[in-house]
Amino acid sequence: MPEQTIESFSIKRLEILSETGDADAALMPPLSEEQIKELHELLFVTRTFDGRALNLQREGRLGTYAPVLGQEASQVGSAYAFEKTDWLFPSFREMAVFMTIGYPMNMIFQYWSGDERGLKIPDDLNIFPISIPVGTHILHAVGAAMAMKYKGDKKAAGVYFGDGGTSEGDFHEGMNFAGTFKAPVVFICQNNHWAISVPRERQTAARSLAQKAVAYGFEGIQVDGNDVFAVYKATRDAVDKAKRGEGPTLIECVTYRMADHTTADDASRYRTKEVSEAWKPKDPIVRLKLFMEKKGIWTEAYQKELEEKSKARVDEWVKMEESVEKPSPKDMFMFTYEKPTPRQLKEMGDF
Amino acid sequence: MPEQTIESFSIKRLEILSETGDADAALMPPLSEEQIKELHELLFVTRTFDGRALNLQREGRLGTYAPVLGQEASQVGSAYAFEKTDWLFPSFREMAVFMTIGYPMNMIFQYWSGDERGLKIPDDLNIFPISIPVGTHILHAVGAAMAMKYKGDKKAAGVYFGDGGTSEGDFHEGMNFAGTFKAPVVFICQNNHWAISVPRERQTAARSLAQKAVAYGFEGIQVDGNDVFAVYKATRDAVDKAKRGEGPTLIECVTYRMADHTTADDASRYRTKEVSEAWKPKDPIVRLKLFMEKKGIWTEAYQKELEEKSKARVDEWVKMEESVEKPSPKDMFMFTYEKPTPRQLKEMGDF
Amino acid sequence: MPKMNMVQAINLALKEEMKRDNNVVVLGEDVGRDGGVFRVTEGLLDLYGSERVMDTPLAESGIVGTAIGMAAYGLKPVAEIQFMGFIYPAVDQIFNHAARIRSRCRGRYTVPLVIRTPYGVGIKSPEHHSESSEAHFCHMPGIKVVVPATPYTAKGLLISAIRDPDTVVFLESARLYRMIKEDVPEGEYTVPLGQARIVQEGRQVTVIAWGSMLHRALQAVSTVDAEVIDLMTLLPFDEETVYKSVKKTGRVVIVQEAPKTGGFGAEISASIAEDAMLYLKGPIKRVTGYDVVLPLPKLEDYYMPTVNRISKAIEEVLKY
Amino acid sequence: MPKMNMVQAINLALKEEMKRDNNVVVLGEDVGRDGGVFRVTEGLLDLYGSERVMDTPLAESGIVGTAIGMAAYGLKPVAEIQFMGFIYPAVDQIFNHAARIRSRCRGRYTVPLVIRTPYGVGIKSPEHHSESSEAHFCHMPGIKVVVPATPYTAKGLLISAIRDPDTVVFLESARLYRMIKEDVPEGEYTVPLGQARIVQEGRQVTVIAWGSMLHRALQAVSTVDAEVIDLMTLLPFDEETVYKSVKKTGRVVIVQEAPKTGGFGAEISASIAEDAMLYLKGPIKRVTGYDVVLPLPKLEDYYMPTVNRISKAIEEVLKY
Ligand SMILES: Cc1ncc(C[n+]2csc(CCOP(=O)(O)OP(=O)(O)O)c2C)c(N)n1
Ligand SMILES: Cc1ncc(C[n+]2csc(CCOP(=O)(O)OP(=O)(O)O)c2C)c(N)n1
Ligand SMILES: [Mg+2]
Ligand SMILES: [Mg+2]
Repeated sequence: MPEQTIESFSIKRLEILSETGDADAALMPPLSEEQIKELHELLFVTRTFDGRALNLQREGRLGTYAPVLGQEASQVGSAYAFEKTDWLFPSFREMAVFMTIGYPMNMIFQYWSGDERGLKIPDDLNIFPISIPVGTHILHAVGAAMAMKYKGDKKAAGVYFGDGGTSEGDFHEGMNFAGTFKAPVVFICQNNHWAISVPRERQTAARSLAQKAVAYGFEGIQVDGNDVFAVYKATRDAVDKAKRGEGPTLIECVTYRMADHTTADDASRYRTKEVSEAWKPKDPIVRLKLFMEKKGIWTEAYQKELEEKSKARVDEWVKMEESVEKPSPKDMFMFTYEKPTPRQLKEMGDF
Repeated sequence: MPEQTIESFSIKRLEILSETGDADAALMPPLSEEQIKELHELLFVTRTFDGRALNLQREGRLGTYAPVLGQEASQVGSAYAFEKTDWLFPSFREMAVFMTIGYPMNMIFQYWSGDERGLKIPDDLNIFPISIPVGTHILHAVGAAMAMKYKGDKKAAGVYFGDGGTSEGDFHEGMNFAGTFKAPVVFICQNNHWAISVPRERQTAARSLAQKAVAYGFEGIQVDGNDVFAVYKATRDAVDKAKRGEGPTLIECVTYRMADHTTADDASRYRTKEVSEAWKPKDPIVRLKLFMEKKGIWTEAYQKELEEKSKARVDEWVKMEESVEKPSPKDMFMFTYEKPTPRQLKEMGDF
Repeated sequence: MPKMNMVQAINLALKEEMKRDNNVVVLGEDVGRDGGVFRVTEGLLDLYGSERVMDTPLAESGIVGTAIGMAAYGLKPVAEIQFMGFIYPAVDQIFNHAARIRSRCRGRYTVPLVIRTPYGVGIKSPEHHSESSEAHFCHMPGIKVVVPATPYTAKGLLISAIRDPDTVVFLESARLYRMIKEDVPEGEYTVPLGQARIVQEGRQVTVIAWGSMLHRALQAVSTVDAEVIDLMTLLPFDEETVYKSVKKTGRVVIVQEAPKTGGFGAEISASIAEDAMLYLKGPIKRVTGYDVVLPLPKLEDYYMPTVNRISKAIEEVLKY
Repeated sequence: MPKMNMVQAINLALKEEMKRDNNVVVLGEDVGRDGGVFRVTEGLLDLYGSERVMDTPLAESGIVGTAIGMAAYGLKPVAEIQFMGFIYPAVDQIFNHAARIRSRCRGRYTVPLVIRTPYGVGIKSPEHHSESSEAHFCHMPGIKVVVPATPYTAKGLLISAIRDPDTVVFLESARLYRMIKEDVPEGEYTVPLGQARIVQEGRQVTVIAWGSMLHRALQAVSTVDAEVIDLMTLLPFDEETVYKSVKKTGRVVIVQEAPKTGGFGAEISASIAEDAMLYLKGPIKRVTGYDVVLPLPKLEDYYMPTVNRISKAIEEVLKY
């Protein structure tokens, strides 16, 4: 009995919408015109929001901010595939996810201005607060999914992280728990090719991130992350599968971080302009626009209206954010525990 | 451009020596008769050592002990494939590894009796001390391998861990660093089917542990861990590959923990006798003996001599261990830092 | 009333709380079929099934991190870390998440989680099986730290911990597990968190201890008119009870199993030196483990505070 | 002599030590091409190449764990953790291995490793970018903890740390990085570990601080005859210098940026209360961060000890 092959795997990549705006009819998910327009609007208003955030930061009105430019389709397409009762677990760059679920975006401005109250999640939204320590929140999503399963709730959890996040031990432990307990969770990895200055190839020797699922005995799939239809379809399939009790899925959305890592970063130190220029033709919004144009649902007038509407919404969020009262120093003490400790009460006397 | 397959992988399993003692001639590594006898002796004396350790523990002369029964071939076959200048990183069950490299086994008794001095590694042996926290020492092996590469030393590192160890974050981070830096390291996973009471199937949903290498972009291979030739060949190939600068390999040795997890454990609480009985015919020593018999290098006389010699060696180690002076309480303070701190010097005044 | 050791008392608390509340689940390494390496979770699997008593993969950050997700979703997980020496991979989840999620989202999500783990020297185990690292957890606002010293209080404190709305690190002295038996009522009772217990009243010296050290402290005071305080909750600790006693006695000895430097004894001493200094008659003494890497069993008895060392410290402070 | 800020001084120490000794290597997230998010490792990649200045995958346990292996093999790694709030995944490697390997094998292998990380409030950053968790590391025999407060000492201490045969956790106040400039000589000099520095002599009160708090302490004492001690090394701390000063002044204020409970200030206070109590005229005051989850930038200035709070504490102890 010599050498024998005991297992074989293959990793698939899904693309639906070409750079020229043509969709593969066989794979195209059932989306109405209204829904397609909604997706387009979500992409667009996110980009407007994102640009404004950069401006506000430059004016000193926000703190450090992590732009989402270029990755909007990975986030909108995936978040759109969940239901309102599902639970989402964002990392720190998921502005488009918050947008898609209808989060009060003035509060996101508030958060980035350095105010915890921006993450006081409204009761009717099931999204976790922004998690800064890379990869760590993956376990929370898995745990929540295990709880959903235990409770018999027909829900799924979705968790967002980057290519860098796949290197952390918590990614591994989360993926492994999810596989072992067949938890209803969808792992959404935005491979935007960079973890601050570290390029994707130096993050891991694996040729795809999707193939990391092999280690945990469940399916991994790569999608064109700038193709909102492909992202939506892959996520939707994974959510449905999770709810059927068939366990987790890893989705690698291949996209690109078009901007600096954050406003504290200067990407020109470690990458040339050319490499990001090369990604411009793949822009998720351009591509969807071409598709809509071909379908006759994109017109100059529609675009103009969208731009005005987006600007107005963002203006409104900025205004709302700026009208918020300053937090009280006493707030520091109010959420450490359910009730302040005797020592905290004494300390509060300073204010 | 619809769904396409972007990657394909397959996992191989290597077996050379059958349960009836027949070896696959095409795969058989070039081992002399002397070497084969040496392997057999190493397996046998380890088993003698292991049995004695259990007895000593029962008599209260050792503390908790982790028996190696059933896994000898995985350890002897792999350790035998390294050179003396290579560095090995054991977990806590690697008695056969220590035996194979010629470690003073009286010191291993001394260690399990609760005395650090048993791990004062002789200067001419490159083995790390026993590491108890599961999976954590994997990173040390990878770091040492990175250092070997940096220094231009033609060496490899070998690291031992169990099926349970593959679940820890440090396994993941170590595998990923090794892949990324193409470190000359061989990962030797003894899948003995149990992590204390947790069976292999509940440790991960992956069908093999070898396939976990896919996540890191390098080769993983499964071998029959009770087949000393297969283990030797796979390890030797991996060591050579590492030294050629071609990076790491994961070897899954499929074996079985025939005894309790440790002397503090009672395996009958969580597994039936039958399941371990089923592994008896696969015993690594029986199998090698049948092979040697067929080759005419095993005789009753040889066996008798081996038994006597093994017993004598183990007796000698026990005697040596028991003649060791008690450690001094002051020893506690001598190895925390290179030099005791002023506070420690004060504390030492108590003794 | 049945006499129980600490293993039995804790086991009973788990059984009763799981019966009372379906949201209480147990997870960890070997907690199911094996009943835990110390048998603390024995019988839970048979009573409540593998969906509620989860044998997890071997990954401490995974255990605590998923438990955080469960807690935020509405369960009340009781996670076991097999030995305190293996809790460190979970420190990130405990410090950066369990302690902070309430604050991060201003109370929308909370983490009512209990992390149980055996600690301490005294069972002749291999390396990393004897740590008492409570001080690390006591320097992290957002979590609570509880260390019972007796079967009765262990049950009542664990019930309080499970019902507590915040994350509680619950430390069980492995040396005490089967050392003492005492009356432990079946059925519900609680011992409140944040309150110390005066085990013995006295006037000459205040001896403060927790967990396994309490019993050595009690042995050491047999011939002295000492007030002995069992701290029980370390974070937040019961300053009032401590200061009241110090005001009465004017002398303090603190006994801690962990290495001296940076141990929790330092916080108690510093608090007294700040808020009750004027009542002190002399130095505050700490009797602690030494500042060394914890030795293997052959030397572990030398490492731990002995009754003799405690007595000597008491004698010394009585000189003032 | 060139004037340098702390970033430049530390950068210079790294350059010089790497030039002197081929075994010194640098690893961490973004330490190579990017030169570190604070530019502390700027220029090293160009000087010494990517084999010695390693951009690692995003994994803190991996960084410290592999660095331990490198150190044991004979290198002298300087590992960077991008922010102290991200050091927790590496705590297991630091506590269970870096601190213990020497002891585990009785000195056959050692871990001459430096772990550098920026700490502290004051750069208006997101959550987890403002921690000062030095106390956790000060309760771990086997490692050393160093916190420089000035560019000159930073360079000299880092050179000592790199040459030290044990693992050193080296904490750099992000707030100080570019705040102060002072003369820093090029070329070799060391500032010894384990020794405190009297920044200002005085007779009425001893003010003890480290890192960023030193400068606030100095501001607060401008009108008082205070002795100000810059601790520099926290573990092991220079008891002699501290006690000598306390004996002289009889009054103590300790300033620490971390939350109060269980912070390193407690150890200093407790040590004094134990070994120098009889020289004290009144309570030992700690001025510290509050016992809360560290707030985001809008409230961070309220969290930190202010000059005003330090002054008030000094006034109070001066009453005795
Ligand atoms: C545990 C941890 N280590 C380091 C950091 C600092 N840091 C913030 S983002 C980042 C890179 C993240 O890369 P990736 O996961 O690919 O996400 P992306 O930024 O590309 O969205 C790093 C190193 C952190 N936040 N958490
Ligand atoms: C980090 C850590 N967690 C828990 C333990 C307790 N423990 C010791 S061995 C073991 C099981 C190990 O299983 P495996 O890795 O398969 O090795 P085996 O015991 O089968 O050789 C556990 C849970 C430990 N030593 N380290
Ligand atoms: Mg990225
Ligand atoms: Mg095993």
